[in-house]
Amino acid sequence: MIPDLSVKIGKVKFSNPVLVASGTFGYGEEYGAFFDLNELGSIITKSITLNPREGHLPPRTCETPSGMLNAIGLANVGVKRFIQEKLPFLRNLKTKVIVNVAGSSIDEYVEVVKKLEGKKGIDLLEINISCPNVKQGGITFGSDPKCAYDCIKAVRDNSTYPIIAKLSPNVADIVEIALAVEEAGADAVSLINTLVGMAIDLEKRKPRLSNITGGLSGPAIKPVALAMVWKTAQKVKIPVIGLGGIMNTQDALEFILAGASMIQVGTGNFVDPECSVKIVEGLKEYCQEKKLKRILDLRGKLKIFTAD
Amino acid sequence: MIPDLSVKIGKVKFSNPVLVASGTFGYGEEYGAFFDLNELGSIITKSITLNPREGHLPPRTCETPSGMLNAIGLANVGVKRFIQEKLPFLRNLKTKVIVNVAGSSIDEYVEVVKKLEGKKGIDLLEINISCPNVKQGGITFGSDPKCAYDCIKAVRDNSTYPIIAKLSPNVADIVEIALAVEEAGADAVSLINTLVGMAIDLEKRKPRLSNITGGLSGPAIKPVALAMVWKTAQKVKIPVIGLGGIMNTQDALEFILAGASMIQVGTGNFVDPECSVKIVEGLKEYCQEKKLKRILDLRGKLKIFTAD
Amino acid sequence: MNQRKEQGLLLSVENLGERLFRLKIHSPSISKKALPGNFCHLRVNESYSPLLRRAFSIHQVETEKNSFELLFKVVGPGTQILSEKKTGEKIDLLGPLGNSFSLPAKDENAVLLAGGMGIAPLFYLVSSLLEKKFDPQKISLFFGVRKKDEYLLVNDIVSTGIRLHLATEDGSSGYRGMITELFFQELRARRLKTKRTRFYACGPNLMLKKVSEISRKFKLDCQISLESHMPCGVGACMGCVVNTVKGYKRVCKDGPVFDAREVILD
Amino acid sequence: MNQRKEQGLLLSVENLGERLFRLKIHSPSISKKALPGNFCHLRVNESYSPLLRRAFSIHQVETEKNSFELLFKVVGPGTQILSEKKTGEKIDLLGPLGNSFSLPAKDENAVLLAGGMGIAPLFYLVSSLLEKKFDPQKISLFFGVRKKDEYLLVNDIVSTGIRLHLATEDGSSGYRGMITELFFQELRARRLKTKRTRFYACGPNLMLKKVSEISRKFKLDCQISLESHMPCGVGACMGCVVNTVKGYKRVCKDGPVFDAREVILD
Ligand SMILES: Cc1cc2nc3c(=O)[nH]c(=O)nc-3n(C[C@H](O)[C@H](O)[C@H](O)COP(=O)(O)OP(=O)(O)OC[C@H]3O[C@@H](n4cnc5c(N)ncnc54)[C@H](O)[C@@H]3O)c2cc1C
Ligand SMILES: Cc1cc2nc3c(=O)[nH]c(=O)nc-3n(C[C@H](O)[C@H](O)[C@H](O)COP(=O)(O)OP(=O)(O)OC[C@H]3O[C@@H](n4cnc5c(N)ncnc54)[C@H](O)[C@@H]3O)c2cc1C
Ligand SMILES: Cc1cc2nc3c(=O)[nH]c(=O)nc-3n(C[C@H](O)[C@H](O)[C@H](O)COP(=O)(O)O)c2cc1C
Ligand SMILES: Cc1cc2nc3c(=O)[nH]c(=O)nc-3n(C[C@H](O)[C@H](O)[C@H](O)COP(=O)(O)O)c2cc1C
Ligand code: FES
Ligand code: FES
Repeated sequence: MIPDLSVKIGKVKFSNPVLVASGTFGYGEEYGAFFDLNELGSIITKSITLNPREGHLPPRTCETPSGMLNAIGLANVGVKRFIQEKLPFLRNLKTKVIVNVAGSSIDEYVEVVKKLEGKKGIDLLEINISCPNVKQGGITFGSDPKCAYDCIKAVRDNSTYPIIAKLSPNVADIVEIALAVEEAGADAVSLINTLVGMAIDLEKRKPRLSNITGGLSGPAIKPVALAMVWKTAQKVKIPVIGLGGIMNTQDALEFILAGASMIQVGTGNFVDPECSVKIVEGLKEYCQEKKLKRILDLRGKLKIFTAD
Repeated sequence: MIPDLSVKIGKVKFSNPVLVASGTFGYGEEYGAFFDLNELGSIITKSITLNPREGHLPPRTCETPSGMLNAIGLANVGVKRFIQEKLPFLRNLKTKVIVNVAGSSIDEYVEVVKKLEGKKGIDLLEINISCPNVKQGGITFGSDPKCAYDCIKAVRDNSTYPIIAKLSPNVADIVEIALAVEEAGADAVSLINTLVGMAIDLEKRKPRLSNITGGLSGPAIKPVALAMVWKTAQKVKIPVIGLGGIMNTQDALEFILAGASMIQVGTGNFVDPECSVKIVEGLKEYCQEKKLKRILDLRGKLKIFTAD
Repeated sequence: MNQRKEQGLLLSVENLGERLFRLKIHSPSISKKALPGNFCHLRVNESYSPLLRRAFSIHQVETEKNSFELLFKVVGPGTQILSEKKTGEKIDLLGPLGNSFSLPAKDENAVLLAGGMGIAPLFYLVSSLLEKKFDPQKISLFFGVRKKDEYLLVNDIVSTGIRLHLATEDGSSGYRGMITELFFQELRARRLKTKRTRFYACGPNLMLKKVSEISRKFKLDCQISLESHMPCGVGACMGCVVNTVKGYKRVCKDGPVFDAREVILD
Repeated sequence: MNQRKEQGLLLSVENLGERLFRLKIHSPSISKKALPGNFCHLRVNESYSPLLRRAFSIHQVETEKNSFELLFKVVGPGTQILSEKKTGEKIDLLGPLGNSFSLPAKDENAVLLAGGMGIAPLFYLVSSLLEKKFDPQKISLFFGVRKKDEYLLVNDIVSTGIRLHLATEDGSSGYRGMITELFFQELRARRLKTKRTRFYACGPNLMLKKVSEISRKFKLDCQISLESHMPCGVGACMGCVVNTVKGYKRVCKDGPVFDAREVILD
């Protein structure tokens, strides 16, 4: 029996729930050398902004215990060159393509989204309202329910693609934000983006990142991500996409148990380029071993009230 | 030359800036078998509540990548037995004693604080407005500037001890809370308490903690703590006490560079019972090696604008 | 007890069977003070994975040689790393920690129940008793494992001359079934004296729960050694508690040895 | 280039001096495809400390034996763990990655500048040239270290017959001072041809910054191999960029070899 790994968001059907997280997989090309990209549920692009961005000064990353910090600064080719130079490659894949969109004003989000509208090869949009590395930008949208609502509503009104709102963990109550974007018409939420963090070079008495602070990702943040996914999945009706420190099939299954319909692999790609496909394979094997017809049968099946 | 490690909070002078974090050092007795407690800047007690608390059902802790989760549930003997049974031991120490106070309403904080007032052997209070494991309680005070203000103000009005407000990292903007408690009369802020997190036992399909979620501590959260200390220290005038993943002298020095006047060792005590005293020693050696007269000369000396 | 930290020196690492290892460690302070039931809390390496210490019962002590032994099973990353240690390496130890078994008087009997790795502290109890010239015929050990290749130290046990009852879950050797079933049968058939007899048990939680029930039912004077996740190991964090009729107790400090009739396991 | 992942087999671990190690690794795919300047990205263990891969230049290749070598210095936890590996262990490798040095034509000269561990990729460049029957007398190597016991492979280098210029910062052997100073003197004194000569450099950032300035000044056709923190190593994360006259470039994918006149180091 081949288990059913498929998942739907809006009207889009994915062959499996394994995605690769924005900013960790470029525009897809690089990892094509390691495995057949069509085996993934979907590829999510680096965040695309209206204009090309050079990004922050190096050093942009450093390692921390079981994690890493990044302050890339949304370096990307801009929406125009994305459509011209990157989309053709993605269009030729059989896997779904999710374009991640970022901006520093609602207008900018809307402009990017309008430019992406109707372009062949795009299946969904992921709206990054949570990047901790853009100063006047994303962070505000992500930490205030009203702003989050406005941003997603504006995007919703200007796009026919299904929309995933990507949420920031740097908030007191992520559920509040999730409910706001659901209300605004998001078809799914993805969480979490990185936690704001910092590292210091004692020898030089300087921050390790030129941007001083950056975003923390990797196994270190998995407990935080799991808690947020669990809380959110109990409150929203739309699918929850879980990410944060997923490195293997076990981690992915834990997120699904906590209520995630899909999962994303971010930092895990760096540690093992084949991490995401191995998880696709691993989920299949798990379903077979546990005689699950569909992976979604496991979703939210965390036992809370039993004695042992 | 013996470097000056002393630090003052309010009128209290500490012989050095190394404290042990609430909840990780019991009421001091246990670690006395490992070293002379008088070598510490101060001991901070487990959070004391009005009534004794049994705490949460086990399992109460689990390990995560470079960190751990705990949901002890503020198990403590209550303020009355604390004064009767625990304070006599602490009173006989030469080191300063900070009593950490928790409650689930402002009234409860005030009642505890009143009971502690004028008791010999207490030098300061640390007000825990941030425990993520108490449901209707702490978390609210810690994540709303108005509540944080009210709570600290009420404590301030009912106590003559210097007050440290212990802040929660589970907020969108910790600086806002720090400013509110400074305004309310806190003599210092300590940050961070634990991040809300969760772990799942895939085999059993159950949360690893009976309380489902718990607080994440240890090296995994150090980048988050450093960022918050750095941001807060730039905005408040009162001393900032930094903690979160401090395991050795290097870590402690990084917090001081980021702006902390003092540091606390929490999870580090578990990994090495001598962690805190080793840091006292390490700070001394560092000052000697770098020819620093006073450890506080290093505070906030992070170089931000230099080219290399 | 003046607890201390010590750098132990690894004298030997033996693989005793599938995933089963025995370490001999040079540690004057632990070997001098350790009593049966005590444990040590050790750091398997200097990295943060794993971060916390791991607890192991004192399994054997050679006071003259300033050394003691641990017996353990590889169940996760910590024990895996420990099993890969080499003779001559240092090990960061806290111990001896916790309380210890209260010993039988000379004219009493001792009945021990070990499930799997539960043999670790009970073996030390046996050898301590024998060293104190306790009559081996007054000691009975019930030892249960899942299948016969999981038996450990049987030769050593037999050569002590104590009474031995073996059980395997799959029946591949000795009684077929849980060791607690065999024990229960013996009790019911009154083949075991319960008066002036001290009972001791160590093993998986499920087994100890059974032992605890039986002890209440038959009013046995029974001590059980518990396990728990132990962040600090010294009584400071309240992380390792077990429920008892007297409220939550710290396994690391109030235990690991508890009166079987008092703990409430689930 | 079809990048691939491979489990390499460690054939030998040699300690070449204080904190200096050489690994020989069996890896058909890397040894078949690696060009001078390429690097591999490897995972030092399966744990999360350290979490990320570490990059090392290909230092030598024995195609017939399907093996290649790395040369490295222990500077932190990753290289520490690597140095403790034992023959027969597996190593999780990505590679060969990055671009490679563009080689001189037969009638050109090659001048190489190595600072410390910068010798690693340049040694492979030398042996590749010699294998292609490049005249050793047309190759000059400027090799600088801090003090003479940091010299590496000098015998191997001398036996190739190439021209060798040595410098130590403390003057304990060869020229006293930075290798770039010696190089600059030779250039200024016109003892080095700059026409029809290809220059190559690898070493610490400060040295490469100097080389870059000199290259601009003397209009040298100079390639330098850079280092950077590399989360992905394959061009996907934009984490490893270096500033150039053409904007930020990825060291892992657009490099690690760059035109010295184009990079802007600070
Ligand atoms: C007082 C005491 C004495 C012990 N004596 C022995 C002994 O003599 N021999 C022996 O083999 N084991 C003993 N244990 C159990 C031993 O501590 C665990 O097997 C070990 O900590 C597992 O570590 P790990 O990293 O290999 O596995 P982990 O990755 O931590 O976990 C593997 C499994 O073991 C469980 N586990 C983790 N820590 C503990 C713990 N402290 N107690 C119980 N289960 C745990 C986990 O929940 C998990 O299911 C003792 C435990 C205690 C508390
Ligand atoms: C393309 C490339 C080729 C390299 N080739 C070699 C080689 O042939 N031989 C060799 O000895 N080293 C080489 N390096 C450097 C090597 O990658 C680092 O020494 C190694 O990653 C340090 O890891 P660590 O865990 O031991 O130290 P860490 O704890 O990571 O760091 C120790 C110090 O090294 C620095 N560092 C960490 N990672 C890097 C990195 N990727 N590049 C530069 N500095 C770093 C840190 O900032 C810190 O100061 C190369 C690096 C790159 C990018
Ligand atoms: C190097 C790097 C770059 C990232 N860039 C983006 C980005 O452009 N847009 C975005 O929404 N998230 C970005 N992220 C966040 C990841 O998509 C993901 O939310 C986060 O890393 C947590 O997942 P992980 O722990 O699996 O990495 C980036 C993360 C990393 C490590
Ligand atoms: C087991 C445990 C119990 C704790 N109990 C308390 C508590 O009672 N009151 C409190 O303010 N903080 C408590 N904390 C939080 C710590 O004081 C500290 O803020 C946190 O662990 C971060 O520091 P660390 O990473 O050094 O452990 C507890 C932490 C742990 C690990
Ligand atoms: S492990 Fe901390 S109290 Fe027992
Ligand atoms: S390391 Fe990721 S782009 Fe170079």
